[in-house]
Amino acid sequence: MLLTLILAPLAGAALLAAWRGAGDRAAGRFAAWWSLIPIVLVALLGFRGANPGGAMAAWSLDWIPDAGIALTFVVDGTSWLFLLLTSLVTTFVLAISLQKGLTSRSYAALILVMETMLLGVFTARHFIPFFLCWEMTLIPAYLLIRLWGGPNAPRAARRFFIVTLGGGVCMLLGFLALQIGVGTMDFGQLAEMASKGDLTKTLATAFAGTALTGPTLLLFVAIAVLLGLAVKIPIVPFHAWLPDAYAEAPTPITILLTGLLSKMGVYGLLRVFLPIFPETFAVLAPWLAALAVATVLLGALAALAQKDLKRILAYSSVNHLGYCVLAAAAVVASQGDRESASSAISGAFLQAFNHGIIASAMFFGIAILESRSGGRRGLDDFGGLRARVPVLCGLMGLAIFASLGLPGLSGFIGEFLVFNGTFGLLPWAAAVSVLGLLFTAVFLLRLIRKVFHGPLGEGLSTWPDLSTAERWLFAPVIALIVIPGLWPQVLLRFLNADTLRLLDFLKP
Amino acid sequence: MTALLILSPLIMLAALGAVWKARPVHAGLLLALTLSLAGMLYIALGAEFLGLVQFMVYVGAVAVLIVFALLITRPRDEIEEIARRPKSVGPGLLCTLPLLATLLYTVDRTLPEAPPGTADLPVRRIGELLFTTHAPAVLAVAILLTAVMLGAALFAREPSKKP
Amino acid sequence: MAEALQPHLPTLLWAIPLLPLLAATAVAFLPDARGRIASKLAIGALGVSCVLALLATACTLTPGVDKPFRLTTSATWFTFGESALKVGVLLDPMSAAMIAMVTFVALWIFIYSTGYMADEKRFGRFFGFLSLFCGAMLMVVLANSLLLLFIAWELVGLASYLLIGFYFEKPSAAAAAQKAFITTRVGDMAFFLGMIWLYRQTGTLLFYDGGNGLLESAALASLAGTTTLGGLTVSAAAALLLLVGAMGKSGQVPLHTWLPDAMEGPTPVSALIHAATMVAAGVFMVARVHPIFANGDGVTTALTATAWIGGITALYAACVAVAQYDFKRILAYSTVSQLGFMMVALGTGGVGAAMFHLIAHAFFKALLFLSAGSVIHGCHGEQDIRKMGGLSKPLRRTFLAYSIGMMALAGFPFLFSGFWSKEAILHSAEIWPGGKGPFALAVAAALLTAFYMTRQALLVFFGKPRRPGVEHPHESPGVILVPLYVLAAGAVLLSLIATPFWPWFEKWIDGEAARFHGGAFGEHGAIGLLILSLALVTVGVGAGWAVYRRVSDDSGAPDPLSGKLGPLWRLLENAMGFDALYQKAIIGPLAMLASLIDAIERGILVPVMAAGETVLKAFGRLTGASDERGLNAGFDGACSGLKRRAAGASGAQTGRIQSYLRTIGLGVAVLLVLYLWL
Amino acid sequence: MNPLAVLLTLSSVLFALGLFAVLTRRNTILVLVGIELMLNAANLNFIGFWRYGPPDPQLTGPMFVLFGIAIAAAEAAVGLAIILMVFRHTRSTDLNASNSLHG
Repeated sequence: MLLTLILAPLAGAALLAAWRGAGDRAAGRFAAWWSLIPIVLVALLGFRGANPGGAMAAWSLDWIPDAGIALTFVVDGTSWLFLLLTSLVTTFVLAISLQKGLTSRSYAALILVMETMLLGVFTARHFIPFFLCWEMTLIPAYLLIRLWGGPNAPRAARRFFIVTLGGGVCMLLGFLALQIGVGTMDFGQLAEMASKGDLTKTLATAFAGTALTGPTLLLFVAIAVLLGLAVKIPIVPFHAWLPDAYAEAPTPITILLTGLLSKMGVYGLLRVFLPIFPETFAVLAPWLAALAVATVLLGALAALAQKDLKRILAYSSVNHLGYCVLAAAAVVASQGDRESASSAISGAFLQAFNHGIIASAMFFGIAILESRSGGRRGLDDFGGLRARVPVLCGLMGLAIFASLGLPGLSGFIGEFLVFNGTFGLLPWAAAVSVLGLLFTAVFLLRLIRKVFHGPLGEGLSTWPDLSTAERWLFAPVIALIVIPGLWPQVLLRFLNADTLRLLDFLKP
Repeated sequence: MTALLILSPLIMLAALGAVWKARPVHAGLLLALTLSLAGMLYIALGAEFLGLVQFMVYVGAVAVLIVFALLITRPRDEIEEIARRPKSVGPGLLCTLPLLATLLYTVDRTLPEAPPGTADLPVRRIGELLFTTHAPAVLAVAILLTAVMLGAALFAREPSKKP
Repeated sequence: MAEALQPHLPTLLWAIPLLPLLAATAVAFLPDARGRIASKLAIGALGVSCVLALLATACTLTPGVDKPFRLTTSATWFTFGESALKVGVLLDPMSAAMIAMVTFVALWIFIYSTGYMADEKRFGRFFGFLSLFCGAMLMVVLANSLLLLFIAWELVGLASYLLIGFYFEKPSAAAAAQKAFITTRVGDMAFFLGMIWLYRQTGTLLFYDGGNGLLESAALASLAGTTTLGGLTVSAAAALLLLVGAMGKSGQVPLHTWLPDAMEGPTPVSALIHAATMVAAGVFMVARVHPIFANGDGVTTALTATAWIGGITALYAACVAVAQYDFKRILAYSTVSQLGFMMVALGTGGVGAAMFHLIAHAFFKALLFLSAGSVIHGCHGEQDIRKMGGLSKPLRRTFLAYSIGMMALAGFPFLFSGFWSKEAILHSAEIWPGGKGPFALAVAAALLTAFYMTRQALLVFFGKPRRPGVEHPHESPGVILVPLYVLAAGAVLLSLIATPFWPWFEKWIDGEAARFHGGAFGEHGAIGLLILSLALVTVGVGAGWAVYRRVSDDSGAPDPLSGKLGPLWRLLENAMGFDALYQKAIIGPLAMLASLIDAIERGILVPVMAAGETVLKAFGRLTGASDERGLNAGFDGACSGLKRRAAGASGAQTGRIQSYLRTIGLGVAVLLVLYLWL
Repeated sequence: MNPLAVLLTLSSVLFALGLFAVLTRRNTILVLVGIELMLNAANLNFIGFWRYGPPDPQLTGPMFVLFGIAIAAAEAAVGLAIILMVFRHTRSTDLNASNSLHG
């Protein structure tokens, strides 16, 4: 079942590749329908629930037994949440690409390939499959940005590719050091060793010939791995590739980038980094906390200075994922209070999921604006749209308010849990980061004022409101913003057991 | 033993004919003869059921099919066809003879004294085995045959006139 | 009736806020053309809520019980890790008074709106927003959990944002809406932090939970027992943060600047949200968590801060109100000032007094705003009081209603609720052991209140008409006037239930049985205070009368005071320059900081990345060239040679199956021979 | 004389003859004939080892023969159908006529 789930999109891509005569729309329609298969499978997994050990499904193959390399994939509640996000967002992206007439055979196939790789990342329990999938997402992403993007897309795509690849190389080096020193790259085994404090000792014996001590070595490894994750999330100052890439990519692809690719970083930070490197927390904690606060604040402040709607939302993504990093930093800084730590971790996962959905809705709104305006998307290019296209503005406004954390919508719960946990572990960081919430409100409301309010802008008086198709595309996303906001348990029930298990590993 | 000694040469001769005869139809008919003789040999050895199956499937179906196919594909020029005896006999023999020699040598050298025989092949037991131990195989074969039937029908169908 | 209702009370309590919220949701799906249905839906839902709220209030009136009536429910909303987060509703006299007031006042304002907004294109939308507001506001007052209160609090803010920006085509309205949301959000973030702090410290956010609640002794002891930075106890620090939240919502200095701008919204909105209910949410919140504010020995830091901020706000806003010309802005500053009074009451310990002033203020301020709406309606949208005058005749009924509200606000003695509530506040401020500062500020503010209300009344309704363009002001229709009468009656009748002789309301809030107390004025200082109040009103009104009695007949003449006060007047006219100050001190630097960060991004980070890219590229060229010369050349040569030979070898591929087979067979034969015979 | 040896000799000869036919005949149908002969040789072996081998209650040999016959029939049917198709295209059953794999 799990293997079918992971490979289903790839099979769809293969079918598309084989279907030579397919027209663009036919291929897009096929891909959109095909991408429902993973959703159905994920839903089935969700209904089946988890076994007592926490796993919902697992698949493993001893790939290279001599090196201890196994293709291990396990779905637990947390992974399941990310699988759900991936399958939903992919379908959404395919559907809106189809609706916007962007799609073609290779475009849809690349997106499906990317989906398989993302599903792999979110379930892999061994570094090798994790890393393979991690890096393999880059290629479709690069091609999608470069071939279907705006005028500066080649440069943006190249930078995106090089910088994230560089991060990936760092991560690979880190784990290679672990393989050489400890002899395994299995996340579970590494976490097991780390929780007993064996990682430092083993590394020290393995590299006894060098002048470095065990803690220093482990610190280097941890920093290398963190670099790879930091580029992906991204954490300030490793985010320089992001605004260009987000702005130049075609808007559906931007949804993929922010909704899914950045989540790989968050997932890796919380599921891979935290359990394996608790021995380095004491050193890393202040730095990570400072970076997290910087990410939250600088993301929001930089968004204030932008004039391009997509760049505003790009920085807004930096800001929102900063809260996830903040939660991780808080857990790194202290695990004294188990309730706070569980709150922070649950909040970070929830925030990641909700941000994926909310960002999808907002960028979809931007895509509609772009297609109506013929590609313009400056902050000052519009005005008074609410009088002309009230439904679009209403739905997008809902997404925006969810993004700035209005209670009752999904964004709030994640932020509440993150801040609740962070305040218990790292009160100053929480107190300063609250400013980020404030600045978020400032730039998002400014967006509403300039685009939706005021007198009707020039040339906008002929705009049609949302078509039926666009309304139907908006409907599920809006539902996913409203329902978890009112009833967060629907998502949290999948997380709680895993969160506690994760905390058991972190016990000092 | 007697039947074996009588039938063996006959089978060999018939097979040789099937291989060597120039006229394809003759070769086909001789194949049918070979197969029916083999069926008789099965019966003589005590495997009556297998013998009957051999008759029905091989002689009744396969051989007849081959003969029909030969008749359908008969070229216009009969003379030229007759001239088409086996070609490249030399390489053929070069391949076949070492093999035959090896086989015969092996049979001769490695076979122990004549083992005691069992000539009992109860049909009921075959049935039981087919639908218990070998039930998956039977299913597989059934699917295969169905697929073959459909496939053969599709292949052999007269192509439609439409371009 | 009340007894029969008791068992179903928890369900009914949930229904009170949910009905308007459901109505709002339903309206959201109605097209604009169905505005009439939307208004009926909204009024129907609110009407049912109102009946339920009055029934629930009746349940809390159970006499003869010494501790306050308190009904709580709680249910798990969600769990994270092993912890469950609970929310619930709470009915006690305080929330009962609030729900009764909110539903009642809101119902009449809804009815008023059907007349006032009749020509509006987005008529239905308006009622949807109003319903959303009412539902959220009822949730604020009914919440038994600080988190639920915060959630509803933010939703109230959203409704306010939507309603201030109702005429969003006007840039000023759009800007005012944004300003309101962001300014209150500054407070909300403090509230958020304070809430989380309390949660971390006590492990619960429920107010009352059978002994485990936030406002019950165990949690309070834990809050008071822990000290944090600056030597404050956690309860004091968290209370100060909550106070900042309340200041944002209730327009206290220095977070008040949004409230006058909020008058960009339609007048019923100003009446309902920015006078009667929402702005009082901050006061209500402080009253709700008053045990935390008062947690400690004697006069706590939090209470002192509350009292001083309230006092400063009351005086500041009263001063500014004197120098305004816009009918609604005067009332807005007056609202700020009155909210300051409530804060003084809370800070000096009189929750009952604060709540009574809140309720009374809701009635008479809503009445004033609705009257203002009626006047503006009659003058075809004119809001400048310099261009009115002499309206008492053409708008006689409106004038009657207005004058009742005006007298209540100014504190005309005995008959009006405003007098008694202000009296109670002054009383509690006077006997406060923490100092006389707030009392002095409140006294000055009360004096100015009487003065500026007299000024407004004189300029609008008396003198000669100064109305270019509005020759024939018309009286409003019944649907607008009836709510005025009802609210006016409320403003008068409320005075009966909270006089010092029979302080029923305060006792009810505190959970005690009320008794007639004929000797109330015999108590120490009480009679002096009464005389002071009377003197204040007399002096204020007299001064106003003296200055503005002979209002000049032409609208161009400057205000009589502007010449005397000079620069001070201009300062007051500009509301003491808070907006300009914020623009210079906060918004400007923030924008500069943002540009700076953007410049750093573009100027440093991106070039660093580009430089790395260039290095990589150069390295790539270098290795590429060496590959070309060394590896590739040899490889290409080998390839072409191979190709030639391959062309020769491909002759062996005849395509004939049998020749392949023969080759295989020969191979096998050779192998066999080798294996077996050699 | 050992009867098993006789049987095995017979099957060896049949197999060799079949192989010879496959390698040398040019009519595709007759190549098929050769294949049938080889299959029959295999079947004979199975029968022989069952008949003169140790007693086997599972009847592995005869079962194998049974399935072998079934598969052979299928193979013949498909083979002939393919040959007919090719014949329609090339009007010939000469195996060497279809040499599109020529390198």
